[in-house]
Amino acid sequence: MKDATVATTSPALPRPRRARRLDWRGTSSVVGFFLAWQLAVTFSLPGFTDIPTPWEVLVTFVRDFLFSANYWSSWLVSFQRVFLGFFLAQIIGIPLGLFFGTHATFRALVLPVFEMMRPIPPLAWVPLSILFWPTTEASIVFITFIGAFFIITINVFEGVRSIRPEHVWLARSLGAGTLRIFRRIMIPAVVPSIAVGMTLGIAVTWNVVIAAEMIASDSGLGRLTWEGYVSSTPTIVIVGMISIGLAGYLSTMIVDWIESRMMPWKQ
Amino acid sequence: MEAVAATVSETPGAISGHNLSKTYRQKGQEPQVALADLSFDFPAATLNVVMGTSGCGKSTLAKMLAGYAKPDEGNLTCDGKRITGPGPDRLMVFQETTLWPWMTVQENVVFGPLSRGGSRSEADAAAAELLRRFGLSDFRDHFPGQLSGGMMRRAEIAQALINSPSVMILDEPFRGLDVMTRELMQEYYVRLFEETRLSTVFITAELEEALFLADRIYIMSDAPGRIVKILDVDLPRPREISCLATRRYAELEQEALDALYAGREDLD
Amino acid sequence: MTTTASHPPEDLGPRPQTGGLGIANVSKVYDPEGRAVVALDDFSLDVEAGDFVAIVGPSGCGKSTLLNILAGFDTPTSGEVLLDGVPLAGPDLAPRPGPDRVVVFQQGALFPWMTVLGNVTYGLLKQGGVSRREAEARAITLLAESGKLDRIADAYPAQLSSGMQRRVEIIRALINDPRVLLLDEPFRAMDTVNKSTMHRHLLELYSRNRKTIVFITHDLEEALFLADRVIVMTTRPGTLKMDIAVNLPRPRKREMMASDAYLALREKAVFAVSEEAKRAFERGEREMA
Amino acid sequence: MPTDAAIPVRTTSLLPNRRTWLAALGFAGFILAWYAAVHWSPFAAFNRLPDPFEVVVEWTSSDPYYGISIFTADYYTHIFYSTYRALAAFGLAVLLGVPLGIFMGWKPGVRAYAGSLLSLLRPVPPLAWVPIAILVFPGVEPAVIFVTFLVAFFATTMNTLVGVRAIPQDYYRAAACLGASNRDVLFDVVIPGAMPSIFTGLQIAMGAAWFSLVAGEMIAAQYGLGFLIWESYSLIQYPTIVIGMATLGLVGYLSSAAVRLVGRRLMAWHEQRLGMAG
Repeated sequence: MKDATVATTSPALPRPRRARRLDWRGTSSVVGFFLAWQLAVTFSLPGFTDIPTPWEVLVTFVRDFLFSANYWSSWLVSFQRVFLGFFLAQIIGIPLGLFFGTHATFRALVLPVFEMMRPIPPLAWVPLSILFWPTTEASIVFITFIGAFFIITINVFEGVRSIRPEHVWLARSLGAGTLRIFRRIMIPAVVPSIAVGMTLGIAVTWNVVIAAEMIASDSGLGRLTWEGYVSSTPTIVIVGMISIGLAGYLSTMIVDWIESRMMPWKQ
Repeated sequence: MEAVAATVSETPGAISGHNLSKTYRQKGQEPQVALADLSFDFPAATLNVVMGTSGCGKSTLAKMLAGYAKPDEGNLTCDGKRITGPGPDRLMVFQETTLWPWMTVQENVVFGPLSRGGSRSEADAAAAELLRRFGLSDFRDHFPGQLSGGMMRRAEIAQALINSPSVMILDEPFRGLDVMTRELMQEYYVRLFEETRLSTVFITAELEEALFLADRIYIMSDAPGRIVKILDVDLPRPREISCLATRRYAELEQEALDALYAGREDLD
Repeated sequence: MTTTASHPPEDLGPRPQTGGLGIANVSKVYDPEGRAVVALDDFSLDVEAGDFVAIVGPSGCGKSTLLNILAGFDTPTSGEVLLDGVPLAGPDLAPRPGPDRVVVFQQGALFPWMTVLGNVTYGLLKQGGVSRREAEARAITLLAESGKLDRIADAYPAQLSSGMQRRVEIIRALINDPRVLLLDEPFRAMDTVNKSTMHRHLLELYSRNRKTIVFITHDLEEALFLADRVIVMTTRPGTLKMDIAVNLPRPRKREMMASDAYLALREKAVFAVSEEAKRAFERGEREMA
Repeated sequence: MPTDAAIPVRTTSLLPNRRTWLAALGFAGFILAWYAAVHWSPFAAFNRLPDPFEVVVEWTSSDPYYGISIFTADYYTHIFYSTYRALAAFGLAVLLGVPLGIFMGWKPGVRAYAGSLLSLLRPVPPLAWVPIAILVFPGVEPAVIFVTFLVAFFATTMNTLVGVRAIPQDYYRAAACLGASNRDVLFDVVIPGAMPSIFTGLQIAMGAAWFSLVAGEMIAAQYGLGFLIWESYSLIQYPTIVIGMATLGLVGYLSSAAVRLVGRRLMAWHEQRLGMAG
């Protein structure tokens, strides 16, 4: 059952031990990247003819976006869609995963259908979602929900299955009832898997919201980037991409913070 | 824990097994016979050590005593009462630490009494006393992940003792520890036993550990496990490291090795 | 500190010409974040070619550091190691592991993705000068000689018991005809019966194909039963605490462990080792608190 | 020693045939619920959806109403385009990602340079690259493949890197003891040792490839299952949407299964280990 969940971002990159020296080499490669971009544009290599230089992007960003309410409202719209869909997925997915783990009959009945739907890429739901939901807003939130729902459910289900039997036996020997075992032993034991499911889920949700906004919305960071393309102003496209990158990074940090609150014993 | 060393008859925790047998049937694999027609008596207030190679069914026996596994045939009694399931009178320390990582040491220790409706203040007091005795007072609010192997084992023993079990079952408890901690934990448990005479069933695969701890060693044959020798270890108590260098120790060692090696000379 | 030259009775094979180890005043200092930790402090030991030496001590007594220096994984901060008179390790010598002193590792290091035959022939093929057919033939004979292990030549390590994996790993080392065999607590996680079976096999290999053996262990019984000489180390900093000559006849038998000679040796060593163990434990607990 | 005591509170392993019965019941229930929702429920939203039988009939009819069924050439053209793009992107990701992952894991120098660059680009959700890709690459095909490649590339590189760094140091030392040169260590220790992780990465990469391919096809392509799904929506051919989705799920699952199969074949030794301990 332990097959691959859709994880575009895999385990965190191991931090280099000798931070100081490596940073120098690390930064040099980042600087090299921007330099290469700059050169590609100035010598207008094939494909880079109408791409702006990093400097132009920066200037445009400060001039047109940094202080424009419209820009920051696209941040807000995208964040709302991501976190609404994401939390709905946790609220429904975690109990479902727990049920799969603890009720053999329920699992035998429902898991096969669940597994049949799981390989369908979330964005393939876009048309049906638009058809089904009254507003585009709801349809996009449904897509972000799908993005995170399958991942969290499977991770919680795996979490329940990998609970060490001894942890439950010992509690029963000490006289704990079924409810107390569920609350004080099984739920905390599953929390690390919930954390993994959330980390993978948030990354997927951002990917999904960007594409959904490009396809079917008139607002949000995805839309902003797409409009940059449609109006053939690549600078806006790059500003959009960098904003999406920052938003994705910020959400991962938020999820990491939530996880550290959930697992005080993990420090 | 100032229980005076009671005489054998008064102390609870006498275990006896009659014609126990157990076979594991796993889908797709042939059945594994763990125990076949095993009978024994573990007297109370005694450090009974069950010894055998890996796979001889000794862990299965331990789980049956704790009520985590049921025999296919035969029955198992503790102080005459049939063992039907887990209970606070028979508590087990597993090979791998089983402290709940998400609870502090204190919460781990008081979990038992609180689960059975005991008062919080009484449990906290008993826990404080035990943790002091086991040198863990300043780790009270630490999580198990922050403790060393030896400390986790001591916390687990405290977690069990607070429920005043009749029998302590230890399934190769010091196996995962580094050598140094293992020897000191062996000494630790021997002192604890000599002070409380708590009936103990100690499972191990190491002869030196068995000889150093045991009042009596039950040597089991390979699967299906049967008791092929009972060795009364008459080394003086309190047991000291020095007993390892005595002649009597060497004689007992030879006797045990002969039983362990019976019919195994042409091994692989 | 008593040092008596050890002269085990000569019923073993003849002493090999090579494998004489000279460890002179070796020290090793690590300084994690500036806190200088002396792992080995002025450690000296001379091992005659063909001797079986056991090094016993609690964790933190520098026995692994010593092994890493002998094997060429690490360099000493000061002092020197000579192999048959030729400098092997020194502060300014680049460490270079090689088939003349092969290590059998504590956690086991058979390549899981190679069959038993693949593992055993690996050394010969890498050093070159031997055709694959020739290497395999030698491997099969050596495997057959040590408990008919040729039957499992095509098995993968994961299919073998830990005892069998250990024996294959020793054969993988010995087939290269090393001058020194370095064993790093190889039988650590084994129970009594498997461990004594492994002892029998190791001693058989040693008597048939005598090599200098440096055997690192925490288990005093094992050291006394296997070795000609037992070196007891102090816990950090690691120095030589006691050098015990084990004059028991060979081949070693289980019954010898009840003999007066053995009991006398045990008497001497038991306190030395447990003393160091207690000191190391207190230091460990202090560091943890 | 497995035990028979119930492990988590109330799971008992059911007999195999009882499980298949329940699975069949589950599917039947799902189909029925779907049909009921479309036809008998009061919600207009549900009534707009195609019902299961409509979909199956269309999917399997020799003369499908909207022109897409298992008997029509177009159906297989779309599948071909999607599969070709996914495999091209996946192949590129393997060719570039695995070697980079291996050298990043094995040589700290490579890790220092490449590591920071990767962590700079990684937070940007790959689908955000679609507009740029279309601008930079000549034509739609390379743009869609590039975005799909990007997703698979990160997954492959990261898992390969983790695999190499998880190889116990003793294997390197054992090889050195036995006279292996640096090159030998690469082929005899690093690559085989990292294989299990590499294949985990490849499975994730294949799943990720299909995941992002759909978006690329919906936004910019003329052929492919993603395009088919979006176009059927615009042309109000609703059953074909579901056919497209189901086919995507099926082909995606089969390609991941293929990667698993190749992995199992290549790593017979790993299989034994799982078999023994499984």
